[in-house]
Amino acid sequence: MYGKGLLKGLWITFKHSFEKKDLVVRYPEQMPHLQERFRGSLAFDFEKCIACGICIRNCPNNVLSMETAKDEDSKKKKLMQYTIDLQYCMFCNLCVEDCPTNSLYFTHDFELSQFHRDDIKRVYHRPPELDQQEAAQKTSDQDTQTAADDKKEKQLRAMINAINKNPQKVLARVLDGEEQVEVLAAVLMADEKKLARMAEMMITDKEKAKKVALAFVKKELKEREKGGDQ
Amino acid sequence: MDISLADLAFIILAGFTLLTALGVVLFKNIVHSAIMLVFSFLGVAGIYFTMHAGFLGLVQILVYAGAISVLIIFAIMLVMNQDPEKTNLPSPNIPNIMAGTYLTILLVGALVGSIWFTSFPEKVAPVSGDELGLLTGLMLGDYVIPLELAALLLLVAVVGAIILARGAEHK
Amino acid sequence: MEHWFTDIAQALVNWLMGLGLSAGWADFVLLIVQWLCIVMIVTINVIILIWLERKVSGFIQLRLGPNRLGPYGAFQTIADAIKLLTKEDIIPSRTDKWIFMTAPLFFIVVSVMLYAVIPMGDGMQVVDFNVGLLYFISIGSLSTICLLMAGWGSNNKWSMLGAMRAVAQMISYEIPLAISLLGVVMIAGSLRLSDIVVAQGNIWFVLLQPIAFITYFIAATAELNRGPFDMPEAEQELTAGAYTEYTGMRWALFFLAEYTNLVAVSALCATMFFGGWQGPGLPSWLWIIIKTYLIMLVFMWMKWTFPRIRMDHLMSFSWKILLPVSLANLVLTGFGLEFFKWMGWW
Amino acid sequence: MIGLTHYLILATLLFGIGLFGVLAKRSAIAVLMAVELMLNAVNINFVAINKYVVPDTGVGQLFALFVIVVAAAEVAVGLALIINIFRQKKSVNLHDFNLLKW
Repeated sequence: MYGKGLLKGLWITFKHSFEKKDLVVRYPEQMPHLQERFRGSLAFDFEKCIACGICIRNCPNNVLSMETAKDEDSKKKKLMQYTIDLQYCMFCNLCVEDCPTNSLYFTHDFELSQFHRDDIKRVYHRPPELDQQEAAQKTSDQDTQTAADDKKEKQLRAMINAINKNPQKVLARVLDGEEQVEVLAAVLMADEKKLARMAEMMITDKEKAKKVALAFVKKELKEREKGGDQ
Repeated sequence: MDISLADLAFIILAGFTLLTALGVVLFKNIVHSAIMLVFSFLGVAGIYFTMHAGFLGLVQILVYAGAISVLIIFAIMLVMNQDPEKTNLPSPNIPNIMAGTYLTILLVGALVGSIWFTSFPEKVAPVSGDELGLLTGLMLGDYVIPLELAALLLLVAVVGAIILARGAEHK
Repeated sequence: MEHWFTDIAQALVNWLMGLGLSAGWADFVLLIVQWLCIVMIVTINVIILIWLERKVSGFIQLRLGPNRLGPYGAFQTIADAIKLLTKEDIIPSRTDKWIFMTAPLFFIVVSVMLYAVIPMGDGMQVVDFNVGLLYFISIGSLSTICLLMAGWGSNNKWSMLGAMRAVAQMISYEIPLAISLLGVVMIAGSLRLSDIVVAQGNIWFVLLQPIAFITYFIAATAELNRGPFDMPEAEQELTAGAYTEYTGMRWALFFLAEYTNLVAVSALCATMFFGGWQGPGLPSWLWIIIKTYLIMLVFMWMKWTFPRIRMDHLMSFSWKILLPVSLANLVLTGFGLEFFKWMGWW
Repeated sequence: MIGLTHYLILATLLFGIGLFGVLAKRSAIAVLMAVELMLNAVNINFVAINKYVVPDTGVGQLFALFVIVVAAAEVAVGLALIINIFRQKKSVNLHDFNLLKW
């Protein structure tokens, strides 16, 4: 029949107009459900920033800028002020992606309109407590670090000595087969660097040491076979 | 002088009609002229209303103001290929204009004079109010053949206009 | 309840005659008062209608529509109106100034003039014209000129295209519109709208003239540049047709006139096909308001359901389908009437 | 008091304006419009004389109606002719329409 489709369309819209309208979020009263990776506004964590400037170089719209000063004693760049001019931001995520310390991130705050243009700009000044904190940390840091370094050094030397003295016994901790242990010992004796590395690994990470040791053994055995053939 | 409402309506409508008609002739932009023509037609329709010819006035609005003037404006827009401010200039040779003016003044003067000094055999209208019935009686009675001929004329004119406006197809 | 408004009018005329005015001048003053009333009705109606249109479109599209200002967003249109009134009236520099500026005024005047003959209740007609229907059609045909003026005056190709389309469409659809109404006129035997209403005392003409009703409805939709026939405005391709260059109050006047036309055409539809102000129980002026609003809801329903029709389809639909159908309906009505008279049923 | 004389004078003036337009205009469409004005003047005469001289018949109004019909036909054909000539001459100036003048 002519016009059947028209009636069908009318019936569909008629039905729709009496359906429950729960697709709509009544926004100011009812906040919308935002997805986890939603890019609302760009925020900055001053404490994490190392003033590397990757974000500024990455930004296509020159949204970001910072002011740095040289620290007298450590000759390190020190961040004084960080500015996000959000009106030019296109939320491309390039700064956030490349920040090595995750000091830039997107928040879910999407209500960005302001009455004045200057209010759109976000300026982060160096918080004074950061300087104090840093000064305090510097002194305590140096102490703990030197102590830790000393301890590590001692352990390493002790391990190398132990391997030198009694390779069979010490290396059995890493490898199982007697033959393999013998091969490994031979390799390590021949190369001082490999020995040091092995020792360090045995202190810090035994699993890794095992893998590396196996690799060493395999390589050595192969070379030996080749030599035998010749 | 005592002016009744009907007289006032006639004076206003007549002035309006004549002014807009002058606008049709005197404006330099032909689109303005055409729009003035619409208002002139409306004024004439108003004149018909003052003469209790309601049906005719409405036909005037429907046919003249609603259709013919739209046709004219459409045609104007189709043939517009220059500055609109120069589309409705007076004729380029002065004798034409002079002749036109003299002839018009002579004719109008003679006619107005003769009308003014003639006494017409006026009759007081019988207040029937059924001018529509009168018209339909004539249309479908004594004048049915002219009516059908007019319809035929319209048909022929429409077909002819379409053929003319489409132009001969090149084969 | 029934005779509130007629009583008020009679009282006004009596008071004016008491002041010493002649009957003609008193009627003239009454005419002006009625005209002011019509303007007020139109304005209030438009405010309601815009809200209703947005609500209906929202509901059809599974949205809520305006819901901020006032209960169910009812005051939204008032806020919009205030915004439009206070906006700057921009007149582009290379327009045809006078035509550009006066086009919306003529449009609104023409639309308001339509109301003069619509019977808005028992005896509530500004002018009970003996050719009322012809008046409605001929005044309605004037709005094409206003659109053409707007399109030409804007000096903008989109406006011009929109105006050309509007005029082509309105002139083509005027013919089936008038011819479909003629069927009703033949049955009622009069062009006077109050006679047509009275003739529907026993049966509504929509039942006697269903084909005429359908053709009238379609042609009226096209005549109003609404719904699936809104090619002249076609926001997606012509931005807004003839209204593109208009801002602020002038644009609002166009909008006002469009909705005014919508109300007038719906009221005429109610008068011609649905018994006008006749109805049981309620006062007559309430009945015509109810009928008019129901018809307007159908107009809105159609507008938000159907996609826009292509221009050439639109024109060929008018000339190749609507016009023959309405003519056939006219012939059928004539034969039917003669048949009824011959059988002695009329 | 407005009577037949006033209507006839109005019609005469309107006719005169139309005549001036026909004689003194350059554009063919302008001439057509002026002709329309003249036809309107004639119609006013028809209706006025009908009303004041033979008020018991409607013949004058009927003839005005016929004039309107003929005018509609005339405009349609005339404009079609003008558009057709415009296609070939790229002008609506009457002085360019001199094909038949030898």
